[in-house]
Amino acid sequence: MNGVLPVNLITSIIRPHKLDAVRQALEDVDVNGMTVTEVRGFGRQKGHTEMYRGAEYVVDFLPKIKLEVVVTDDRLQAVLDAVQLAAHTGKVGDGKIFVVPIGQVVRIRTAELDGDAL
Amino acid sequence: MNGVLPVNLITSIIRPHKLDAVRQALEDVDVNGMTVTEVRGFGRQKGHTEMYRGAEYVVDFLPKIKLEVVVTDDRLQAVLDAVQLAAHTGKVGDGKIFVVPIGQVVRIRTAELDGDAL
Amino acid sequence: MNGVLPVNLITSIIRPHKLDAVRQALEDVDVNGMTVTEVRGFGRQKGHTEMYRGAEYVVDFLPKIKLEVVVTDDRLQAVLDAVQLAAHTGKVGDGKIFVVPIGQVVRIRTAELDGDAL
Amino acid sequence: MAPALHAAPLAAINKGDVAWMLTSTLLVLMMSIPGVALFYGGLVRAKNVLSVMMQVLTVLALVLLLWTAYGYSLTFSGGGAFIGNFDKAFLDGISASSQASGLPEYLYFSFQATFAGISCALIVGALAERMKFGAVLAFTVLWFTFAYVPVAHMVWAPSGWLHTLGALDFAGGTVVHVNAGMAGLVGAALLGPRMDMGRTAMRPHNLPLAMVGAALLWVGWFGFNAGSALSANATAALAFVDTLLATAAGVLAWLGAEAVFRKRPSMLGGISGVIAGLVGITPACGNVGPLGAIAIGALASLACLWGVNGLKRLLRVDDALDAFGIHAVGGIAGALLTGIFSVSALGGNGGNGFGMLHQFGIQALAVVITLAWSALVALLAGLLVKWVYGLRVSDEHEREGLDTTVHGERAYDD
Amino acid sequence: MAPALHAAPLAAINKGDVAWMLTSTLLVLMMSIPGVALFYGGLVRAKNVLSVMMQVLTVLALVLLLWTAYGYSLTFSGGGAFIGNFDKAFLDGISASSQASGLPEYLYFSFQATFAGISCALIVGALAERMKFGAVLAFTVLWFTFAYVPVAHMVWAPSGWLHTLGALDFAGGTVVHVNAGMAGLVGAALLGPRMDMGRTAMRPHNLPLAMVGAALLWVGWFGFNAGSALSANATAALAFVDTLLATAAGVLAWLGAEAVFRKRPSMLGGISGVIAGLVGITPACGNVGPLGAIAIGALASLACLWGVNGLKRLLRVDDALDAFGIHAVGGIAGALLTGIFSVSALGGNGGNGFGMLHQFGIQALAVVITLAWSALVALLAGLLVKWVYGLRVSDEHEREGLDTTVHGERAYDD
Amino acid sequence: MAPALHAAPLAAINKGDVAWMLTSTLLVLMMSIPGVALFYGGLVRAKNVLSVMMQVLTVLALVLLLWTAYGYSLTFSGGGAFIGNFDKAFLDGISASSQASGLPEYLYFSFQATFAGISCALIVGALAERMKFGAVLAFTVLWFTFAYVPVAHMVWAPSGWLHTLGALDFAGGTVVHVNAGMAGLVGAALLGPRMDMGRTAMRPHNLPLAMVGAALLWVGWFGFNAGSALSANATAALAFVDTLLATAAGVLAWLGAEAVFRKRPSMLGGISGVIAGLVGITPACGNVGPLGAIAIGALASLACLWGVNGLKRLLRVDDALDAFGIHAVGGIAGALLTGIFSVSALGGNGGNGFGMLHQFGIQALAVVITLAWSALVALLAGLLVKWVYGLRVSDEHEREGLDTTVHGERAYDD
Ligand SMILES: Nc1ncnc2c1ncn2[C@@H]1O[C@H](COP(=O)(O)OP(=O)(O)O)[C@@H](O)[C@H]1O
Ligand SMILES: Nc1ncnc2c1ncn2[C@@H]1O[C@H](COP(=O)(O)OP(=O)(O)O)[C@@H](O)[C@H]1O
Ligand SMILES: Nc1ncnc2c1ncn2[C@@H]1O[C@H](COP(=O)(O)OP(=O)(O)O)[C@@H](O)[C@H]1O
Repeated sequence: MNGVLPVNLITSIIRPHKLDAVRQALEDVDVNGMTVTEVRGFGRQKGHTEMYRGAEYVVDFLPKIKLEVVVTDDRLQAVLDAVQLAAHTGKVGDGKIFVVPIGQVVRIRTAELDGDAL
Repeated sequence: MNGVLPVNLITSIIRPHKLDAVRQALEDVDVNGMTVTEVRGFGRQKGHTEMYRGAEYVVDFLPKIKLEVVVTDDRLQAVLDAVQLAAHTGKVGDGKIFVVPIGQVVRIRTAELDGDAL
Repeated sequence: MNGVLPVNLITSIIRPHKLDAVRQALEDVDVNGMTVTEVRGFGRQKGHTEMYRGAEYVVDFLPKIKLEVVVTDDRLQAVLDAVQLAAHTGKVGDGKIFVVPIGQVVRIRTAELDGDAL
Repeated sequence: MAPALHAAPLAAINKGDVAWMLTSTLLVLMMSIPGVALFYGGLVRAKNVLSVMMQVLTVLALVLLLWTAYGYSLTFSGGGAFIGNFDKAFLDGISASSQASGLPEYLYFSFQATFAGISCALIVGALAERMKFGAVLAFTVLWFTFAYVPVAHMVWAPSGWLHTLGALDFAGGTVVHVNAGMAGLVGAALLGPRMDMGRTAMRPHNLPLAMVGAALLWVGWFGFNAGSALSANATAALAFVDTLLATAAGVLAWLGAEAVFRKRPSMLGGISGVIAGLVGITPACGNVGPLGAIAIGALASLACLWGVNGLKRLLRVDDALDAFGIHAVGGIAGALLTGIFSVSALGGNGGNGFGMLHQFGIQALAVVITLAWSALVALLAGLLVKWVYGLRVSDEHEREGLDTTVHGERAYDD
Repeated sequence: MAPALHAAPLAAINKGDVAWMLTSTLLVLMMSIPGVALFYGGLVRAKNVLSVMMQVLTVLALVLLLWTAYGYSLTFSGGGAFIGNFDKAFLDGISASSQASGLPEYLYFSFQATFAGISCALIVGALAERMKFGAVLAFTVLWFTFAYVPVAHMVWAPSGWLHTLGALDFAGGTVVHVNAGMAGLVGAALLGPRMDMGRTAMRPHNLPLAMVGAALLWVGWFGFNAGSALSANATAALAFVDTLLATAAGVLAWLGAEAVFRKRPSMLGGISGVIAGLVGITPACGNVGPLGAIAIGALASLACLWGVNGLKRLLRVDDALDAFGIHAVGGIAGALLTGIFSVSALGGNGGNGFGMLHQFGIQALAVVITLAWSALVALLAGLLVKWVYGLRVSDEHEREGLDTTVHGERAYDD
Repeated sequence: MAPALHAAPLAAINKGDVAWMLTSTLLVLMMSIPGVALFYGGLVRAKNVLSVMMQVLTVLALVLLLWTAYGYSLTFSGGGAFIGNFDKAFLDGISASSQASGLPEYLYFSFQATFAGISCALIVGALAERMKFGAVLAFTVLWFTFAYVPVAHMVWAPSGWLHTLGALDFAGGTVVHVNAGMAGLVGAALLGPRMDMGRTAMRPHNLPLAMVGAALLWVGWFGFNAGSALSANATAALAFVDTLLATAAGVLAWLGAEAVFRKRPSMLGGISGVIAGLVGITPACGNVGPLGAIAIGALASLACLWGVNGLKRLLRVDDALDAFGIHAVGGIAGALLTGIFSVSALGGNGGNGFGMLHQFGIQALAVVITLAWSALVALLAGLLVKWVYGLRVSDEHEREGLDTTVHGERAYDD
């Protein structure tokens, strides 16, 4: 039972084509639950240009994937390392990871709380 | 005025077809504002198989709904209970609820702050 | 180096057609990174009615944009003001801004941390 | 549709007729796929689009083969009042040089085959989003055999009962639309409503797709209507102009009513008007003049507008895509109005001996017979399938959608 | 298009001609729906797709009925130089046995009706994404009555002024494309630009949809062009091959230019080349040879490429979907080039007496007259509608999109 | 397809034939665009849909012009066994009054042009999602010139080697489908597999689009098959009914096999069955009877089901959209089965002297020659293009998708 450990929400913004690799890396550190959202990112990385009937312009947002994983404190660093490694290409636009401490977790199916809910 | 009470962001990952029920339950506890995102969930629940020209495989992500509600501390438990009950089916894949304390809230229309902004 | 300053996640729910204005306002206060998600909002603002073969009903969710920006403490207020001003129309449905303190930030490309990662 | 005449098999065939009938046949095929498949596919929710398209395609393929096996023969061979015989089962005795109704018989056979196909495909709309795939097929096969074939024989075969009574149904308003619409209604009633009915909005997931379907139905319907002249002649031209104008009137009538009563004319309304106008003019298009066609198109459209609103609320059956509300109601309106506008004073070609009241009575009779026959067959067929195999998918499958659960695939992906 | 001859109403009609013209008529209908509806629908933003499809469908339906009421008669009945008479209003005096141009008159009427329909539907592209639905209808009705009908009469009626001058416009480059494109430009200028113009990208929301629209336009255009021979004869075959090859050349010219100047040939470019090639060959397709057709297709395509780029920047009008930039510019190019490539030395069938310079002058005159007439009518019609009813939806409606605000529905749902 | 006869240029042309062949030609065009474009476009991932549509459109346009320049002449002019001559290059000597095979030669030319176009367009499916745009064009041009043209000449020209041997290929099963499928396989092997092959699922991004494509292919295929009679006659009617029924059988066979082996019959399976049935009946449709057609459709469908499963796993080539697995396999099955079901005992029109074994041998020979010739040309062409220009886009472009990186636009937007 790790219901007493503090819990964290790890939000990673990554390149879409890295999703599979990151998921694999997370499974390797025994994290099997996660939630994924399609987002658009603005940042240093610049998009391609598109043309439509004479109008040419730079697409300034880029498709990214937001990956949210909730884990207890003891596994936080392992997850951070796993994501950072797996999502890395070294080129501008690789993305960020944010960690936010969580007050409470509930598993809807069982009403279990916190660490037990994961 | 409840501008002084601490504020929380309640994030629930639920089954898509439960959205209506959860919304109804929230209205019943007088929560009328919420923000909904279509997400994909990975977890214990396994997806269906799909076949395309001989290639058969398991779809490992599942469509889920992320529901974000911001409420003041005094109503936190009521909201948690409402969501947990309404989103419950008892089968694997019902989802999770996360609570994160919020530092500040602004209503854009009026520039009201915190509890008043909700 | 501002790697020591506390970091915040500012989440704004805004009207979709205000995205360009808000982006511009953020650039003006030197914030160049952000992540955008298409969401649906429920709140005081009511949607239009739609009709399909005799069935007429009110669309109760409305398309909104969720804008997430991570900034260090020193620029928090400037960003809040910028978003509030640029996203403002004065009519019901302008949206909200939530601020959540962040524990840790990592830039995937460089493994830089916190304020340096932005 | 002119009855199949086999009298003069050695007469020279006109190649202009053949050219037009080859074209007409493929146009009627196009009405089913992609026409109806698109129309229905666009109107359901995204999780069920493949399932309705599959049902349309598979029902069509099945009926084409059954038409070969016994449908054609039972409809067009032999001189019974209610049903034909098996002489031409499996196209027995027919060769490339055989003729029927002044055409190569293979062509006449193909043209009629596409009519049988679309009739059965139309029913799918009423049953959408909740029925087992196997049950759709079984139900359709039974209905085809015991309702479509005899009604088509009664109306179109020279010896058919309603034909000899003088019922007018140029291109199949009764045989196809009233017939299929009624079967849909009964099937939907047996199935019960979709699980979220009344609680969540069941919006069309892709109205542009449905619009394209309706547009291709309009285009293809010229094969259906003007093709029913079985010749590239003046009657085909009359049926053509009637089909063109009745549909235009159907669109405007529906949109006009919406503009008046709801302030906002809708795309779904516009394409419903397309179908309503087309269904309405189908029985009449070889008999009424262009102005009569405009009147029929508009009136049938208003009748269908009521069919999918007031009448639907009365019937309390979840006829999901309004197979009854549009095809049966429009078909009935068209059949009755054919009796009226065929009179020469109103621009029809009814001729001197034409009695409006008398004809109206015959038309009404044909409609009632068809409704009753089709309903009875659908009821028995539905009950049988329910008993032997079951009609509905599980709640869980219905909730997740039939595409992934029944067919193992999703319509859309990134 | 050969003029309507009513001389020999009792001559035998060839069924091969009827077969081809029935087919051609439905092909031209298919150009409007789903052709233009898809093409335009795919090019607008997702919030306005239903609105343009609705406009195309409703304008078409309306014009078909107006064509019946007075359009056909004013165009093809009577011997005036500028306009016909009302003798055939509401199809008066026409029956299934009437003939026109060697066809059943109902068929000839229907064929011409679809031309009127598509001409008006094309205008919608220029006005897209901001105009009131009622204003679109009113504007179109006025333009149809006072511009389309007289110009069609002048060019196609045997007694029409431009016809007697000898202007060549086989299938309607001037009557349809130059005419409609000009009306679109004037309408768009009166309306003003879309609110986000220049600030946000107005990308096509669904290019595959637009591609399908363009493809169906190409297919349907054989009805338009080869159908304008009004017979299944050698001229139809000539128009057919010209339409096939000019379009291929139009595609390659546009893509080639994009490849050279922008490095990336685009789908929007490819389908623009399709339309440009088709528009360009329209007036010429019964007169020039296949190699001339290739030249015309390529040149018209390059002209249109300039039309939607350089010229568009010059004009500073938000012709949203380039009705002018493609249809008018391509139509002008085609009309002028017809004067050149009809000469027999270049493979045309101009004959011995054919004077290239002389013909070029006549072609230019027909273009100028059409441009001026259409612009004037569109200006007056637009101002009238603006004054009486207003042209634009509110900013809020425009921002939210016309689909939900004007038609009460959304195109796509889950 | 009947060979091109130029014997009686002054004979009267039947307008019914012309009407049907005009229609058939545009139907075959419709098979390429939008047919194949939609079918292929729906099956790729959303990031590459425009690229395949562009490839189909551009290849088609290019081949239409090359057909004009030399293709038609090398195929149908001159009496060589392996290749024709340049006498009709650039349509030299042909005018509107020229005749070929009882048709205006321009029409005959156009009909054949659309066959060349679709053959080359089919290859695109094997190469999808990873090939440079310029490389696709270059590869196709070389293959068209050195494989399509000679094989078409050998099979269809009266003097062609396989034609004189007596190979039966009514509408082009060998010339079009075996030929193109083989080229696709070789091209795909040279290209190598798509980068994510085997790791991520490459799901169709829009199956309804693919379904519409398949439906329009079915409709258009009547032009291909029944049009290959080159006349609106009894043979056309035979080819028509065969095409109708073989396809229905193809659908049911595929779905039946899926229902038995996988429990879930799929939309992709259904439309694969459509294409398989159509490909299978193509060489046979003028020779076998309707029951033979049903057998061929079902057998070809099962062969293709194996082609895209078992055989595909054996071959280990990423033939992305199964150009080989369906077109070549179905074409081979059809060619061989034609030899069997043409026998009169099985309802074919083989006549008395027809020897089943003998014919089977000839059919097999024609298939082997075509496979070998096409493979050789594709290999040399692919290597040449690879060496001179390169075949594949960069990994980064492939990952991001060809639409934005090669064509500078995205298919879908809000
Ligand atoms: N300050 C920020 N707040 C929120 N999201 C950000 C911020 N900066 C970057 N992002 C997200 O991270 C993605 C990558 O950032 P970018 O600056 O392009 O490259 P890198 O992460 O390599 O420095 C962006 O597309 C955006 O989605
Ligand atoms: N550790 C986690 N972090 C973030 N989201 C999670 C996590 N675990 C589960 N989820 C989300 O909750 C959903 C349901 O979880 P699952 O394990 O399938 O069932 P249950 O919640 O019944 O245990 C998942 O699809 C995923 O979206
Ligand atoms: N309590 C809440 N929790 C989360 N999101 C909310 C909440 N209240 C409102 N929102 C979001 O803000 C949007 C605007 O809110 P609304 O009440 O309509 O207007 P206003 O912000 O002007 O008061 C909503 O559509 C919803 O997305």
